[in-house]
Amino acid sequence: MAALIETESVKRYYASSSWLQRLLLLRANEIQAVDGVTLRIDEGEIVGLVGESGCGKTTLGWLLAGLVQPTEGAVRYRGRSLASIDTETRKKIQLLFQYPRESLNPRHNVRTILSYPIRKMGYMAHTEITARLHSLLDMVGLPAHYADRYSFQLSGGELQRVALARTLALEPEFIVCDEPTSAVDMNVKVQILKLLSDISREKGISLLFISHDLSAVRFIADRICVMYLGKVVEQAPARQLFEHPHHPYTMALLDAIADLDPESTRKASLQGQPPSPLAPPAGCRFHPRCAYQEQVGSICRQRGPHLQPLSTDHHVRCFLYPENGQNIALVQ
Amino acid sequence: MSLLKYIGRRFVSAIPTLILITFLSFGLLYITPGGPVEALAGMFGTPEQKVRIRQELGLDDPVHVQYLRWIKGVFSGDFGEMIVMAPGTPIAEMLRKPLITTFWLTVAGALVALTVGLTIGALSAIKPNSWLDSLSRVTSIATYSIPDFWLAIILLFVFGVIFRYRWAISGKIDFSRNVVFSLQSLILPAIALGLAKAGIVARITRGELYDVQNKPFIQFERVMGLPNRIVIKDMLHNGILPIVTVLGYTIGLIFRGTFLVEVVFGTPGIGLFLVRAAKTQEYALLQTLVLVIGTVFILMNLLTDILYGVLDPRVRT
Amino acid sequence: MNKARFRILWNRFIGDKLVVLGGVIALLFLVIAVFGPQLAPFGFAQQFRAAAGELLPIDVMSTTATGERLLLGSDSLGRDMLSRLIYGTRTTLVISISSVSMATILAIFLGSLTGYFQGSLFDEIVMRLIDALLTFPGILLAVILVAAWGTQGIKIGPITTTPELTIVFALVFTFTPRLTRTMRGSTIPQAHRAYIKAAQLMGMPFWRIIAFELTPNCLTAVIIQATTYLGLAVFSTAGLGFLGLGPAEPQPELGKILARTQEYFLNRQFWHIFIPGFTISLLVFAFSVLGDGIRNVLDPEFRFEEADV
Amino acid sequence: MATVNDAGPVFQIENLNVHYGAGRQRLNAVNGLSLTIGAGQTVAIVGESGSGKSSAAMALVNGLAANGEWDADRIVFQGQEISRQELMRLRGRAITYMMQDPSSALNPVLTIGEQIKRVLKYHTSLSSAEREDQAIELMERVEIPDAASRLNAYPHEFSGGMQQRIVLAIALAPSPVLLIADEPTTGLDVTVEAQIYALLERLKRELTMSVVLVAHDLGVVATSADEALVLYAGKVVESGSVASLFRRPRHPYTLGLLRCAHDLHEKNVLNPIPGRIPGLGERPHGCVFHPRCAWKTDECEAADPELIQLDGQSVACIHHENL
Repeated sequence: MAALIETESVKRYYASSSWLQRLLLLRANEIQAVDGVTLRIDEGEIVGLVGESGCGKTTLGWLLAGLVQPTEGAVRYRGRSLASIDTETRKKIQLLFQYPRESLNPRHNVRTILSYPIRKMGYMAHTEITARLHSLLDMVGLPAHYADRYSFQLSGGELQRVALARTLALEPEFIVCDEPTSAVDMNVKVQILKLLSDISREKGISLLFISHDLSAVRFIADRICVMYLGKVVEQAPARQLFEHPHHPYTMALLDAIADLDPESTRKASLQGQPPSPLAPPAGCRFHPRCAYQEQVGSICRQRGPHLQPLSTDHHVRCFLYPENGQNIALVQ
Repeated sequence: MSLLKYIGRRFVSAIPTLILITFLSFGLLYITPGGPVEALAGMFGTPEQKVRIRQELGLDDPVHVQYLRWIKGVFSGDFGEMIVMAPGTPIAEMLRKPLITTFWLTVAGALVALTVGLTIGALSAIKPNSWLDSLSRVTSIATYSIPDFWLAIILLFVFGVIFRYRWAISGKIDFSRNVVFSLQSLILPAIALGLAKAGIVARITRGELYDVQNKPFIQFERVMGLPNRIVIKDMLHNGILPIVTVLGYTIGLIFRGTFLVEVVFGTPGIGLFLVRAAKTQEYALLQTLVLVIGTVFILMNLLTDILYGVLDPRVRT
Repeated sequence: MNKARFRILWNRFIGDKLVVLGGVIALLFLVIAVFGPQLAPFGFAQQFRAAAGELLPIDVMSTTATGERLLLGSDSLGRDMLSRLIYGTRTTLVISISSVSMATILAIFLGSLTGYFQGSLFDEIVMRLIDALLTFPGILLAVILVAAWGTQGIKIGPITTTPELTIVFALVFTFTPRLTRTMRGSTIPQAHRAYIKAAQLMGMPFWRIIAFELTPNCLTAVIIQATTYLGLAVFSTAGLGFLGLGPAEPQPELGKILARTQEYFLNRQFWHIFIPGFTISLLVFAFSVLGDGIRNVLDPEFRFEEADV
Repeated sequence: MATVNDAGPVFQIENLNVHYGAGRQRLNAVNGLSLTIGAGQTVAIVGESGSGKSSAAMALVNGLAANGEWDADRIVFQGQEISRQELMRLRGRAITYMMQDPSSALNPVLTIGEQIKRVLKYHTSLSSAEREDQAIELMERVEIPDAASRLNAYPHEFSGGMQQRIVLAIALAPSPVLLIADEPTTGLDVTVEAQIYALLERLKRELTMSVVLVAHDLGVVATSADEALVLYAGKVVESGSVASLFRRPRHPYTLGLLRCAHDLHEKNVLNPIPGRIPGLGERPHGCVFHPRCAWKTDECEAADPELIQLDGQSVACIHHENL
């Protein structure tokens, strides 16, 4: 399958000091939000991106959507750099925001919100626009009379549906879903997830599904990417990642999921907080919180590991798996 | 970040504004139709006279040379000399006493505005929607609507003309010479200035204190069973923070009011001085006033910022 | 804005008796200002004499030598107080409203641009300038400007300034910085909201984003502030008039009328002192209550949206 | 996991009602909630947002907003029936509350040390020096690193997870018998959430304390609670031990919620409950859940079903046998 969108060791740093500070102190204090990520999303594929807050997953999503420009590296869409792409093609890349209420203009009703993108796609006659509007609302499971509602008259789930309809109006090929279910209840979350996955399969739209909620990602994604402090630490097909996690961080994340079985207890195997991205730890960025650090030894503190292929589609960034693929500490 | 570092940073950030103020007050010369030449030569000055005056004042030099000369003077305390009102007198000397007078007027007015405003505001915040709250709303809007100079006229009329109290007639304020007389002179202007602005302070105080009651951390303190007086103390501490930011604004309004109130009472402060200077087009004096008042206001904003930093650890970062 | 929402806001507005009162008074003053020449019983410069023939101010409700009844008496030059008040209100209101509306339009323009392009060079320059202007009490600049221009009037392009125009200019100059800062302040958080990002992603041009998406959501604060500034503008106009820097004689202006009141001290004509000041107060009261009302109507909008989910 | 308890319930409240506003604008947030907690037990109040779960928890410590009112038929604390006033005296001492959003629950202008020591000052008889030591001990107990040196730090200098630990330290300071934790991990990462719940579990055991846990996440309820009350639109639709509730839900709503969660875990086809929870003013007549229920009959619209006692479970549904 052909790659739809891909990044090549893309980096995005944010300056944390003001222009005045920089002028006076000449000190560049940078947050390495995304630090060299290579990611490829195929046509029709759903990729999940997980990690704790502050790990850079939203920034990566925004980089892919073209909302922020990379400090280094490139984002390519169908082989062309995103920086030099024409506006027509750029519309094919859309983003679904975390807080749907934020993403809809409170002054406009649903009709106005959807009309602009519909017109952009060349529908001009009034009847055409209305027909397209109704078909879009139908697509996201909303009745036609919702066209006259304002955002304050909609619930969280309905807002996210309208936001989705707006992106669909532009007939996108790729949608970045930036934690679209983090602000809603379980039942609504399931409704949205179902809708997203149905529409993606039906229309062949690729998704990057960003979330800290592993159960949601497991449901929707074909392939999962785990990020820690700006770097991808593990990448594998969804089922494989859940059944055979290799990176200590992934294992800890999986442990943290609350099981539905009342007999089981939940493990908090990951201690402490992620370190500040202003001053990431030397060596492997995960080593201060890593349970295997003792076993692997001082190398973790000295240099950062590379993202190694374990098999064709499973990559991991950890010294537990040196070049020859042999695990040092784990008996598998 | 430590408090000291925060204060230092605030000082540094005030410098660009200060530089702009000097540009502004220096530029005053150029926005006027005739400038000082017209003022000096008057309507009947011959063109030759005017040319001579221009040369004497150095107005033919390039702008930056004039600016640097002026700013050098400012740093050595030389603001130029009076031309029309009292020819030859150094401006610095002329300005000292009016500045002190206006300073005391502003302080007294601010004291009245803050005590009255904070009290009314706090009382109505404690019992929202009570009769006290409604009363305070009406009175604060009413006091806000009354122009301070009119209040001054009425006070003067009632106490000075009808009752003929001697202290109603305000005069020179000089605490180094006559403390009792100075204090007496302050009474009516302070009431006129302060009362008119107490309404604003009361409204803001009420709004902020009312909002803070519903903050989660206040709720937390309540449900943790902390005594009421502690909770109220915390409410005041947090509610006062936004009030501090409007403190500077309120004092600015009161200062603005002194211009007019001084005219009513004939108090020899900056306001009276300014109006006379403006009418006689005393440019160097106007320039100096803009510079001095601008600087004072920058310092005052700085002070409010610092006070805010002391009260709220969050802004120090 | 849809009908239901408008109805809710309207009901909230008329639910507050004080605000309705303010609105009615403001409307009344507007009528007086517009139809002033028709409403005033006499001209503003027409002089009358008291019955005994001397030019002392005529008391309230008394009759002149030529038999006219002056409802509010006359000023120290024998001119009808009521007519002067009506014309004066007109002058004051025209200056106040035009200066505030000009400042507001300017501020909306500058504020939304600087807010949207926050951190750009354009923003830095405008904001530094505004910071400098903000450190002054507005009236200082006004006094200086009026003093410098007012006496002669200067030519700016095709216009020769009159004292009134100078006051308007000075007020615009002092109000614009504050209003711009407010507008910028309410624009910045909106500009970072997701719906703006979504519009950018849809390929909407920036001017359209600012004009149709951003600005309508940022107007609340600036409109509220502008309404309260109407009161402040009345204060400043009257204050300048009071200092003798208002429109030239015999043009009446509320502050100028008030400035004469000290001449009535000797005769203890309380009404002469009371009425002009009261007119100013009423005007400012109407505007500030109206501002308060608009704040109550528009501000809880956000909460009301949240509550209706 | 469930602690055996012979001493009778630590806390019991019967028929709790919470309403906001008055007269025509009166809105009922909680209707007839009854709750019994044994020593060392965790009872969860589960529901979607808008179900009234936070109102119920807040009522227990009289922390409702100014326009909120509550009443209850009977309150029992450690075997003794107590009045409302007596309950008020217990709050902050024997009953403490852990606020939902840690970022706004701490006073921003006071150091965390002051905030902990203050509670100790008013609710214990410790001396000033002892309070200092106790504050450090509490911070160590909630696993804040470098406790002693961070006593003088301000809340904004901590991350969300750490702030929640501080809130917990404050709530634990008076050594409560009952801790009410209102969604203690809102807005926190899963990893931090797991840490907080593990900590809560450990401290509960160490301090022999009972916990009322307000939550919307069934996973959290399954792993952390002994008993649960499922709240829908202000009414308890089902309650019982977590083990039996999760094994055999008897109310269509509980069943729907659980099925959602299970589907997500097993990656099956998703079956969300259609529609949304009714708002405070728009609650339907009869059974509150009937507009969204697949088992709905005419009787459901007619009358509000009573809570029926079954073995180890209570359910408010006339069709519970058909499920």
